[in-house]
Amino acid sequence: MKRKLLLALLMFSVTTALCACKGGTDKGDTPGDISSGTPAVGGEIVVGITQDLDSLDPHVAVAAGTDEVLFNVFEGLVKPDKDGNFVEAVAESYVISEDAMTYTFTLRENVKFHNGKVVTVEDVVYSVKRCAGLLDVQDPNVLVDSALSGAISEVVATDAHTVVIKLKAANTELLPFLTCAIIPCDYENQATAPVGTGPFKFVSYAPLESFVVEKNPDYYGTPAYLDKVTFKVYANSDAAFLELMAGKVHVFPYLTEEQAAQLSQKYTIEVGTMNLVQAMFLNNGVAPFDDVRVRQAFCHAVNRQEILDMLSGGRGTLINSGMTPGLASYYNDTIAGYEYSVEKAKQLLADAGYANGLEITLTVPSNYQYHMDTAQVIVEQLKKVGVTAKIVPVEWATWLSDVYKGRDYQATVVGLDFNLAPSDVVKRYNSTASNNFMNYNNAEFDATFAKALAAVEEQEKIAAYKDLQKFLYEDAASVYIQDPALLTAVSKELGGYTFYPVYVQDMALVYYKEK
Amino acid sequence: MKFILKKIGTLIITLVIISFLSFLAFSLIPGDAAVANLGMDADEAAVEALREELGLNRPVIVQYGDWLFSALQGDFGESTQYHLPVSELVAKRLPATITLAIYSMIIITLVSFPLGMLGTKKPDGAMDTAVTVLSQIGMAVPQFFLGILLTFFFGILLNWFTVGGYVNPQEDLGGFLSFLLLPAVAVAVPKCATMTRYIRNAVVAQKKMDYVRTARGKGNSEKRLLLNHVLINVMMPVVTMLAMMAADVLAGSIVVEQVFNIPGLGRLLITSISNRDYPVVQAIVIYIASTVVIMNTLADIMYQKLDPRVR
Amino acid sequence: MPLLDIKNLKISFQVKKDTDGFFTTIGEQEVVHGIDLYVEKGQILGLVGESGSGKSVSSLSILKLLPEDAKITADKMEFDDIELLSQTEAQWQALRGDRISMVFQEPMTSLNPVLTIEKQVEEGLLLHEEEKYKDNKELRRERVLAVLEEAGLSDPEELLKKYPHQLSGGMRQRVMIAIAMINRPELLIADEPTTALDAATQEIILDLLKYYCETYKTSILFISHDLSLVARLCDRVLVLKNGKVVERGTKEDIFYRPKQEYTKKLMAAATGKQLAGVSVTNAVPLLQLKNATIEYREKTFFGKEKINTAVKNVSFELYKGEVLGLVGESGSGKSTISKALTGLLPLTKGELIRAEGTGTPRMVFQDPYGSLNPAKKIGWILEEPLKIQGGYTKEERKRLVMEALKEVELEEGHAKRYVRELSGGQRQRVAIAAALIQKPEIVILDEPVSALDVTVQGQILELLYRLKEEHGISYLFVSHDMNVIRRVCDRVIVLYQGEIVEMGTTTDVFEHPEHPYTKELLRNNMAVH
Amino acid sequence: MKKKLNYNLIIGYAMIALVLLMAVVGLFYTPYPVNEMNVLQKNQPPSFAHLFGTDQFGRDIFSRVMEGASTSFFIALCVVLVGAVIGTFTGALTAYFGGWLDAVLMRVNDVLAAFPSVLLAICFVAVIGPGTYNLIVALGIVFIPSFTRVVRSEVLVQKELDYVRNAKLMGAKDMRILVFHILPNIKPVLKTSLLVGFQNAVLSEAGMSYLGLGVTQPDPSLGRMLSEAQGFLWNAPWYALAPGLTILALTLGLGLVTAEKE
Repeated sequence: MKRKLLLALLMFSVTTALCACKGGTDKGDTPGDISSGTPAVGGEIVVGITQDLDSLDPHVAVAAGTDEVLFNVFEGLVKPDKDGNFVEAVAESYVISEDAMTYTFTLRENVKFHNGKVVTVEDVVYSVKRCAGLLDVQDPNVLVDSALSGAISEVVATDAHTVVIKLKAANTELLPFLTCAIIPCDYENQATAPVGTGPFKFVSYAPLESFVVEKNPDYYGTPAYLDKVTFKVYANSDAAFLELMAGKVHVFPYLTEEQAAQLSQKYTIEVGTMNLVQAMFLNNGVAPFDDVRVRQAFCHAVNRQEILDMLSGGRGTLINSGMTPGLASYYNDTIAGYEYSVEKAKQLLADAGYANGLEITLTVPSNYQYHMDTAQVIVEQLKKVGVTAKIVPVEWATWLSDVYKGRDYQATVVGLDFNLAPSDVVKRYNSTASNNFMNYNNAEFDATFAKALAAVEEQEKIAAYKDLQKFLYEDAASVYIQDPALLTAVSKELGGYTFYPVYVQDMALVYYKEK
Repeated sequence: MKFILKKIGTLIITLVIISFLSFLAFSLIPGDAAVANLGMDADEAAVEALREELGLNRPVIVQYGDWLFSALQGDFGESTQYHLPVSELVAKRLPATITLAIYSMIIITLVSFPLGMLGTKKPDGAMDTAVTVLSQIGMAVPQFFLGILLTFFFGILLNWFTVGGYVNPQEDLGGFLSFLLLPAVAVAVPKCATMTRYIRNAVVAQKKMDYVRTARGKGNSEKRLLLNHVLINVMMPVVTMLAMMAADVLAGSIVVEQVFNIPGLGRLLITSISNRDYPVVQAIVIYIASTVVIMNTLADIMYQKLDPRVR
Repeated sequence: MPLLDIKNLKISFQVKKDTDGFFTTIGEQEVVHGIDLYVEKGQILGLVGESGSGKSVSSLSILKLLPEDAKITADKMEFDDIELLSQTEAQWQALRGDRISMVFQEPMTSLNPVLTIEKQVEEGLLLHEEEKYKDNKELRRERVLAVLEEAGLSDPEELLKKYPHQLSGGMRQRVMIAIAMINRPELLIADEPTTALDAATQEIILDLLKYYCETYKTSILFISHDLSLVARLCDRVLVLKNGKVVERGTKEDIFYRPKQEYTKKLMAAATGKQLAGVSVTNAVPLLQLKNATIEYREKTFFGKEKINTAVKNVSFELYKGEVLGLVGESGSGKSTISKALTGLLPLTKGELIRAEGTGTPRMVFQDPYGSLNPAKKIGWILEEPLKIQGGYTKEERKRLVMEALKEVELEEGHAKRYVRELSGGQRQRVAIAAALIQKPEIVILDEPVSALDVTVQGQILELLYRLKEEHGISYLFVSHDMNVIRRVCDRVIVLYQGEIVEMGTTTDVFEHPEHPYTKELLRNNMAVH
Repeated sequence: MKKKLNYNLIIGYAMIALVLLMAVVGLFYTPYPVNEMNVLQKNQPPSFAHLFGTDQFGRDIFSRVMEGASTSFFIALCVVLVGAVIGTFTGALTAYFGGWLDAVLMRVNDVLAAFPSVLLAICFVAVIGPGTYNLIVALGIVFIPSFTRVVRSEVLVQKELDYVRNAKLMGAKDMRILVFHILPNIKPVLKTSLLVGFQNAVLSEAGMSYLGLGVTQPDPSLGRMLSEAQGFLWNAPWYALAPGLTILALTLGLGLVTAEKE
């Protein structure tokens, strides 16, 4: 899987996306399992998506919305399961060496691509190298995963079933990145007729209309129940909502609170979380946010619960630092968070010399309606502590160049997604990280992060990551808000819909209930 | 014949100018497709490589020359967003938009003629006033608001059609056509109103002409007068106006496609603008521009053919 | 028993007036106040009057061709014993074009521009004798060709497929007459049928009407503002003024023994009192045009040049204090010459010499409405030349404006009015005042009275004469109207197709015309005498 | 003499006045702060407290419509002014002086004028990006051709009239003739064009904002409000009605007045 900032929906959409669950749901222990009916084999369904696929080539695709769909067609050496573990997929087993310098994968026998060709070690080497940018002739469209390209020194096939990946430095967290799709090495039409190894195979794609897949009968694992799944592209959740009302869509994952309320007659509303760190990110490098007291004041001034109440009917998981509960054991649940307090905020501002108020600019990507809405709520809340915030809506490309790359901003509201590796969540806070757009700078943090990365011992790693979260909280690196709720409508005829801690729609588990 | 050749000559020059200007405009925009394409953490070298591949580093005029050369062969480049040939993307969108446009034109023609003539028997009479007020409302209502109202009444209150339930014409032609009816109404109403008003005014004006008095003096009945004398005179400017209206109808469908969630050219245009998918935007702009210019030329030629006075 | 007998005809219209935007005031205005008239079989009745006299409205009422808001009442309105006013619409339709027909003033607009001549001529047959003609194309065509030929159109076959705009004005009017006559109506109403035509064509149309009257005993109601035409054609004449009959009688009665003041005035205006007479000798010319040729160049799309010679090798002089007439039909080059004299148009060849101390000539145009800025008040319009000239204080300018108004017999209050609030005669007075305010030596009068009613014409001509006498101005008087020219000009130049064909003192030209074109012009215009 | 009320004109002016009143008052006073949110008052139907109800954030729709109306007025006014001033300028000059510049400008102008305004504006915004001021620039440019065309054709007619010839004879300079003699005479035509242009500008602004290419959040705009409201059509139809009817009242009022003035 690749990293990307959540590129969720098209410009009119009401919510952003990315999913995760793990404790984020209302249903407790078995969050994804709606089941209760007996699975029937066969049938066709329509799944609504609000972001069109940006490419059918899994190594070229950037958008989270694309991975969400292609998950059904492609698999890596390993793939994530619903609990956030990495289970063997194309690989039958793997071994990580003691020094964490080599990963050895043994391939599963007779795994077939959708075009009938058996998966060979050449395919695996080609695929991993392509993702890591190690091919001699590299297609410039391929998004090279820096986590792989930075870590891998060599990918070799030692025999017909074994692939060895050698690293430049010790790294125990590479597995989440080896979910990158295994594709045939000699196949050239990946962008138009993708071929993978997943439980569904590609049928057709009409840009801005639909992406259709059908059951892969030769799948090595548990075969899918459904015969055919149509991912239908909607301009926005409003458009999809109208068709949901008409009963034309079976599964749709990005409902607004109001929409969900109206659909409850016809659909089961599944609640997950987006596995996303939504925050008002502050530029620690410029005034007034170079003063920790101002940052803390803002943390006190923002009423996070009200944001939840306003935008998602109270649903969503509040977060107190830069990590979400989806990361399980690495998540530091002992941090209490800044309480909502107008007085404290005012006091802190006064201490910092802003007793008479303060004016700031919030640069927000206008295509993310959910973040725009959040920003609007925040602006109103800040008024109460004497802060006048002005929203400057910018286009996504401008946001990327000015805010993310140029770091020319005061504050912004977005959601950041990440791979299931804990390092992926926090490494941007490293003072030297190229994507440290908050300009966060804490030497102690840097040292602890280095320690966490190098740690081979799990407990040591966990402790280090928990400390890192604490630094972010204490320094009030940003105003962390929530991991937003993900409301999904699932037809009452269906069972097996499952939330993943990553952004996927796994259709292999979905079935029609036996009548 | 010479006239037609001259018109076609001007048409080609105009198209070249339009395409160059739009090409130039899009090349001036900061923030290019390479950055948008590779996402937030892509490294500089990769962006540079992609830029190189997309040919974004060459002088505009060279890029334009290249583009024009391929465009003439029907190749409008590749969408930076979908990595598909632009012509293919556009071709897929065309049926919905064209059907919508034709539908609207039919509605405009069918409704505006009778409605326009309805009140002219007694100008400023009750019927005339009713038609005038109706057409004023029609001209004033924004197409998207009308679309929303239609959605609300027919889709939600009466449940006569599935809101947002666009059907692919290949799957179900009947469903496709019946779904497009309401959007077509939304596109057509303002133009219909303009047309009705135009026809009404033209008929009233023509009826005051001397030749009408002559025709009446010959013993023509009011009906014959209207059909044999007035209408043919009103027809000529109206037909040309209808041809020119095609452009407005296209513009209207861009907005209405958004309202009714129709995967047509308009939605592709709006989406591509937000994705900074310039090859697509470029192609659509030029496509629409060509349609507009061609329709206008056609209108000119038609007028030339129809009206004996300028023949 | 007259064919048409009308007693006490009254016609009124609804008038809408936008008083203050939110209210529309609707009132009724009577324009015809009880007219009696009758037409005997085979007789031609002339209806004479100036604009607003109600002559056209009355004639249109006979066929009920007035707008819907017109209210027509009459004690009696009988056509061949049919009471017209009680007819149903269908009965009217049966009468129109079959038993009563009409010919209108402007043949271009009165013909349907987009239908062929054949379609328009044959329509009368289809409307009134449908059974006979509907399925018989040959018969229909035969009739159409015959009626066109009878109307004096030499090559009727050729005409059938043509459209009105492809014909000349005279041909169109003949087609109109053919349309009117195709069903041999008993009554033909001709509403100013020759006004839009040039002198030569007028004559032919009159002859044609006479021919129909004599051949088919068609009664004709002939409406005109031009007494000379009526005199030549009609048996009996009705003089109308402001919707009332002023005088009625035979042609001889009206022309030789007019009883009413108004009729006499009309006659006087038509014949004209001599205003010229200052003989100019040995004076230095104020203005000299030597061998002037003027060409218009048009560039076509492909860069070819089209040259149009409007004036060819013209020379003349204008002396101090004289009135020089410039006569010719439209297209003869009159306007081109007057534009050239003012410097608005350059000479292609030749020269224009002005005597020392002579300024640019000023102009008075035919249509005072177009020549005076409609968006400005009279005071502003008169003041403007002084402002441009400069050198006056505001008070001086105001004083000069007031003087100028007085000079042209207008009141000071007129300075605060807009052009549209004045009558035609008053407008032309303002135009004259504007031309004279800078005290020019030369004034070019371009058809200054053509747009005015005859009685007003006389007043303006007298004003011009007085001003000339008082200020010693020279006029170049451009006109197509020989009557007017004769009244006011000392010398006359006759232009034909851009060339001078005759030049001399007024007496010489009028008494002893040499060029055939001049003779033709005189014959058509002077018929009354 | 009977007096008849001109209902069209009265109703037209009344509608414009109503919206104008809302817009002007909205500049100084709104019943609630425009952006004030209230969790407890989300999606309320119209009531005495909230005349037009509330939106998904519990904001008072009436207040937002007032503010949106002033935005619409402001933008439309600017757009029409930009179009009219530049259009009159180029139209009058090219028509009066003619020559090759006239030929070239008119060619360009004809092409531009043939395009529906929303379409052209979309193209411009695609290049310069959305936002209130960009929208004014884009629509302003788009509105130039129509004014140029009207003014040009009118000046072409006027300059052939005798009063202009008369002025030339008096020795008036070209610019004086253009400004003091001709321009006052195209005022009536210009007035109607301004009214028609204003109506078009209101419609275009609303359309662009609806498409998300116009006024950007969080500034309230009637068009944007409608696009937001569309998602609540099922449970809060009044949300769409309020801004929609406000636009309609304004455009219809303008249309009625224009029709009467023509």
